[in-house]
Amino acid sequence: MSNNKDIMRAEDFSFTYPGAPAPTLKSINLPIEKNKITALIGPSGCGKSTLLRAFNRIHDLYPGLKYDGKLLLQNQDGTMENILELKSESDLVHLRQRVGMIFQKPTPFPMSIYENVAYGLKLSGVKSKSELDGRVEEALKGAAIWSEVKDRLKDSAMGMSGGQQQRLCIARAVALKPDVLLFDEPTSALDPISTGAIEELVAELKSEVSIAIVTHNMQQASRLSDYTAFMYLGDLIEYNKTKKIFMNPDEKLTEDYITGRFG
Amino acid sequence: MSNNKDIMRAEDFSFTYPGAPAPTLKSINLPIEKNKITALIGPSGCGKSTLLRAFNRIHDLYPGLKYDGKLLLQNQDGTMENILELKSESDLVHLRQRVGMIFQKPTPFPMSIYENVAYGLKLSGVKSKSELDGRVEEALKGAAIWSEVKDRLKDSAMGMSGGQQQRLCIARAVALKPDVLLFDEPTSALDPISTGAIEELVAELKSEVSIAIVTHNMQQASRLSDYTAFMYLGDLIEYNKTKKIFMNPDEKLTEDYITGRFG
Amino acid sequence: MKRRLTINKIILALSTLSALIGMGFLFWILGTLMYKGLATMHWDIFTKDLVNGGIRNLLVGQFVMALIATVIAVPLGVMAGIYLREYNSDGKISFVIRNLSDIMMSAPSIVIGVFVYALYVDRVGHFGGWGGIIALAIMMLPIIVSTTDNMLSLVPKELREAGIALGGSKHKIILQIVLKAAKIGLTTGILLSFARIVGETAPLLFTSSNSQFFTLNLNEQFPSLTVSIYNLATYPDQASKDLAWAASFVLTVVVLIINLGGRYLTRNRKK
Amino acid sequence: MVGRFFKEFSLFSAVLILIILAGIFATLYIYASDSIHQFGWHFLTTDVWEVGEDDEGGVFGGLIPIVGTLLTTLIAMVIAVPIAMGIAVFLTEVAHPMLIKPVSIAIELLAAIPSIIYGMWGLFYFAPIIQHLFGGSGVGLLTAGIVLAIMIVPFMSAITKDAMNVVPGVLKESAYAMGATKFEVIKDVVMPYSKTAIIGSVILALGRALGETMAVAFLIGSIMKFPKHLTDPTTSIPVLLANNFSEAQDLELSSMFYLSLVLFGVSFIIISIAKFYFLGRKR
Amino acid sequence: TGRGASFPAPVYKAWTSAYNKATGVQVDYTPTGSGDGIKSIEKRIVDFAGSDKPLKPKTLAKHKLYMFPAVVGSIVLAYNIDGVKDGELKLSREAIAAIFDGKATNWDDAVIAKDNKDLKLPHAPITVAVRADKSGTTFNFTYFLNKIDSSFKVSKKPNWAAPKVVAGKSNSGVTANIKQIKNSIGYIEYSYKLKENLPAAQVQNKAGKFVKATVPAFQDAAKYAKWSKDSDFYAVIGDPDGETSYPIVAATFILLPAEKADMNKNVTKFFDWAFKNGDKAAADLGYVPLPASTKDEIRKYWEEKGIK
Ligand SMILES: Nc1ncnc2c1ncn2[C@@H]1O[C@H](COP(=O)(O)OP(=O)(O)OP(=O)(O)O)[C@@H](O)[C@H]1O
Ligand SMILES: Nc1ncnc2c1ncn2[C@@H]1O[C@H](COP(=O)(O)OP(=O)(O)OP(=O)(O)O)[C@@H](O)[C@H]1O
Ligand SMILES: [Mg+2]
Ligand SMILES: [Mg+2]
Repeated sequence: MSNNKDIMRAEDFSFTYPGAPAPTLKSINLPIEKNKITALIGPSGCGKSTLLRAFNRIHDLYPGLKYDGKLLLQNQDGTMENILELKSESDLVHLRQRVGMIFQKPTPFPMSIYENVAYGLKLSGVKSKSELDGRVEEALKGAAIWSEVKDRLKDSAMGMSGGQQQRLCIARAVALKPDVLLFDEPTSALDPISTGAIEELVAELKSEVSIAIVTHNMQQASRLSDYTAFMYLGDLIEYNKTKKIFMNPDEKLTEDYITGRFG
Repeated sequence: MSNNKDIMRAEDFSFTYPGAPAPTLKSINLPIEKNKITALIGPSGCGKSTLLRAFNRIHDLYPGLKYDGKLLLQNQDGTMENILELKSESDLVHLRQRVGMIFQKPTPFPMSIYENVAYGLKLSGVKSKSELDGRVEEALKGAAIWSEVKDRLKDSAMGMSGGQQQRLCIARAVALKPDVLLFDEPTSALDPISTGAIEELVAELKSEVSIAIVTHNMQQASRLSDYTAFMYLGDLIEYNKTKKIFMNPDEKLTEDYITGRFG
Repeated sequence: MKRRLTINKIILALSTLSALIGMGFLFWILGTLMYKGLATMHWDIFTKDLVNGGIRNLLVGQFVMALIATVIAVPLGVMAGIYLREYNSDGKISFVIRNLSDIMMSAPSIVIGVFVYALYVDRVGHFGGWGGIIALAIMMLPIIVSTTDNMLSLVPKELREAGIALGGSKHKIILQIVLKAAKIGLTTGILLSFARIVGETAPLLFTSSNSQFFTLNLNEQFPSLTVSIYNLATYPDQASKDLAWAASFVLTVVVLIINLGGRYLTRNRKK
Repeated sequence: MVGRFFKEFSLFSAVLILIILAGIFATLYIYASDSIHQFGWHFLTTDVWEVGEDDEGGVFGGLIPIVGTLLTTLIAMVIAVPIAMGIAVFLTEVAHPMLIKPVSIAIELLAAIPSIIYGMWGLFYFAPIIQHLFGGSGVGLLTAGIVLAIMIVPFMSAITKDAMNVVPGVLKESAYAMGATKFEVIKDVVMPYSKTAIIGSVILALGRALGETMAVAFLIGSIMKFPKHLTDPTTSIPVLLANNFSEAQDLELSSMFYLSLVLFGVSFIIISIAKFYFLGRKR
Repeated sequence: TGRGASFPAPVYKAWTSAYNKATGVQVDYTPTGSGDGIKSIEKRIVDFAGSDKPLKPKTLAKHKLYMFPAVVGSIVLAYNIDGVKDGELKLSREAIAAIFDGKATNWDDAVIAKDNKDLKLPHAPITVAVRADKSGTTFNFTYFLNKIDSSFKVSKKPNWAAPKVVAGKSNSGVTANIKQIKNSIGYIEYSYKLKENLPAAQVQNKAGKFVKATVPAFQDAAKYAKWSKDSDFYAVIGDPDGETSYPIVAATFILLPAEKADMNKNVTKFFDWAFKNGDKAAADLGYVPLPASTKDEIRKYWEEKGIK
């Protein structure tokens, strides 16, 4: 099952929270295809966020957790690297620059709009002012927010609306030119108009990055994604083309969930 | 419109919160019939709680509010008294003993189960231990909780389950033998089983007291009440027999609300 | 019924009365200070040293000690707070340190003075500004720890995760994002604790002691406003007492301004 | 690398608190050990404080300052607790909303005033009143106790107020709905509900009063004698230390350290009790 | 810097500021109490210490200290009784002892009244103002009391037997207490009486005469002091002979650490200057400058010790 369509891939991946009696994720096999959008759906508590957060090992912030199996990430040269084998902090930092993440609640840093975007770039080693300026602008344009903020780049990011903040966070991630972007319910805290803007943006982004997105909104999943994975109680129940999942799922459980019979 | 079926009646009643630019309740006319259950329904923020809380003038705890119109309460001799004219604290205390109230969240006092029920009785002047014992037992029986607590009357009320606490609160109110009981979403914080128990209890209580109940649960309103009042943005839109309201309301707004088209 | 209402009225009146008493004392104390302080205040006292009947050296001395103590206690306290909240939030050590630090916050200040006497004065053989600084820093440290701990706990965990997800290393995120997000609260806490130690007397009595002259040499006994107030107030001559009042007035004004400043900062944040 | 150092340094800073605390106990104990060996527990029950010839040796006992400390604290608490409760009740239940803010700020400002100011104000403005009313020299137990009370009231009322503010509004309302008066609601619902926090605040204030130096130093009279009357001067541990520590030597100095150790130990225990049993452990 | 006795503080303060004006050299003297001074110098916390209590040559040798007198002062019994003016109250030796050991508790007690037939002393309890800290003033005063009645212990901080006692920190604290408290009496240094204009009692001297607290009376007393450099000037001069001598006088001493020759030279330079130029200042403040012969003796002492 090795092909280089997949930018990332979970292979028999299991995950256990510290102190939890049983694994929260059980032997997951899931590809994230290059330049595609993969949606993760499932009832609350099934482990969607947990899986997503494993992809850039953000779990490692907290001590005592347990990984099993493999999480592969494709390198420039096409080889697949098991990111679970990364140990040193610098390797993790590097991984997280390649695999970006957007959270449910917008998380602007307490600094100016410009600084918010430049921050990640500075962390990744960009120093020259002119390069920073260029890439900040590029990223803000990429996140479709440039026109709204270009006159107030020096203002605090905390003063923006929720939707703007979320796009700023996307710009911040995009600026790093990551290979993969992970979205954890990026619109669930937003109003419908902001949601629309973000969805549009995500759809545009896929020409540049590969995307995994967790959502509770079936319409969003079906509108937006190319592939959909349905999870239930820590298991990956079904993975397939989005159309197939929504029109004619193989599993009864998937169908019940999608048609709103539970969850 | 004077008849002594009504234990309470709002006549052109308006109410303004301190500092609010406009009245929250606008010229409400609503009867609470004796030994009947009247349900108040309407979307969030329409003023249901505000109206309910006016019936025992609990609003008066906070300074600066404004009443207009009349709120009538039937006395023993059948005359109607405007409770908005009560001024002295002792009159208000007396009124609150006649018009009891149950809140959304159970509010057991930080004392023993026995004391919780005896408390109001003591306040109302009952002193003799044997009379207290008798009336506490009677009230706990009336609230269908006697069998569960009779062996631990001395235990703290804080240790009971939510549903038990709520029934305790009802017992506490019932012990005073009030004329009217006001319920503000008494079951919305409870599980379905406790909810069932409370509903049953309320239905039994109406042989002794007149009841007004605010609820967000349409099923509950239709199951439980004899009359239903639908409120919207501070206005009383429609008041009628519950059957009529749910089957064939006069107003379009009522129908939209009941069928879940908004709210 | 009647009795209940009467009791009610009496108790509520008593409670109002106690608030009035509290306010009364505040105004009495502040009024006295204003009256005595302003009456005895003249610009000369700010340009002369204690030998010549002024408080210039005392003000400078008091502030120098409090400032250096702050400079020492803030980084240590903030770092300790960071350890408690960021590195070992639920650990046993953190639990112990957190609570001990709180206890230390309420330790009698004179005992801190006695401790520093043994630690510093007795060892180096003489009083000195450093002794006062150490004592004040020890007093300040637990306050800063607790403030930092509390303020960091208010920073949403998502912000940290977002920083990490951008490829920041933990210490960078703490320094560049978490601390920044907690900045206002921290500043307020630091201001308030500064206001508290700048008015301390007991820890200075036998650590820095006092001096009539202007000095910035922290290795000798060091001028202190509060210790001087203590001495001056017990002098029989009116001039000394007047100076004590003027000094008290200045001290109180400074402390209250810093306090109100801190309050203002927090209030603005809440908006 | 930097991250590692940062973490180690933060750990060091945190452990520093433990080191200082242990250092205080150890240092006090070491410096007090002469006196401890000489007098043992009797130190706590002996009311003699006499330096020997030529400043060497002597007989020392801490009973007078210990009793003085306890008495001033007791007087302060007896006065302060009801007033602080009154203020807290006023601020949470009685005051018009417009008043709450300014009164709270005023009370908190009162807490921010340095204690030496209380001492000085007490000496010049309060002691004469006490002298006028009760005779004597003005300074003494009562004066010290009252001014101490004024000092701890704001602290206590602030914590109590916060505790009372946590009582859910509906809980109070449901008591009113039973026909309770305001006082009854406070007595039967608000107080029991916030009981532990209130007791905690009282104990914490007690710890403060025990260790307060400057306000008391001006006002207690600093005499090594048991007070016979409420208005008599006596001394307390912090005051004895403040006035005589720097002149003591040898065994007397060691005895002063002994007293410091006693004071520190007692306040440590008191504050721990307040923290662990009443205010809830901090997580 | 120096530290110690508060008894000579006013004159030292005058001398240090004048010296500062004249030479620009800062000499810092903190009046804390003789006990503190002695302790500070033994620990070498300060460059010199002031003490009202002379140390025995043996003690000096043990702590490697030098000592010389700086100035003579006197202790007065200041009081605050309505209607009784300065110098009007006469206190016999017996009366003083009675007041301070609590045998006389009221102002109209017979032992006091018998020498004050012309005064209307109130029937009011006596408040005795004493020192809260250890001090040389107390030492010298108790030395005098001990001369009257040997049951008094000579101490820098005795336990007073009088029933109503109020303690103040340093001379100024005691002075403040006397000023503030009606019907009080206390022992303070003469200059504090002078500055605050407190009334002070006539005191019965060894010769049995009542003597007012005046500078000539102190000077008369000082004449009887016997000082010699060979004993490091050790002498307590209280309760001297002579009909006109005021009995409660005391010399105050300077202590120097033997090993710090260089610093000591700075200190002696200051005192040398003060001996030459400070007599007037001292006299104005109510102190008695040392007789010229004593000053010469002190200079010789410095030379001998190599610290001049
Ligand atoms: N830090 C943690 N420690 C232990 N268990 C956790 C932790 N975080 C989450 N869990 C548990 O792991 C399971 C999966 O949680 P997760 O947040 O991944 O679900 P989810 O699918 O994202 O749900 P939602 O749709 O509500 O966000 C849940 O049962 C949850 O209780
Ligand atoms: N204390 C108050 N001061 C000012 N306005 C208030 C206050 N309490 C409620 N309101 C306003 O009064 C209106 C009616 O509130 P009320 O609580 O009566 O609504 P409700 O119908 O009970 O809503 P819900 O179903 O959410 O309980 C709302 O707009 C609310 O914002
Ligand atoms: Mg999730
Ligand atoms: Mg409501």
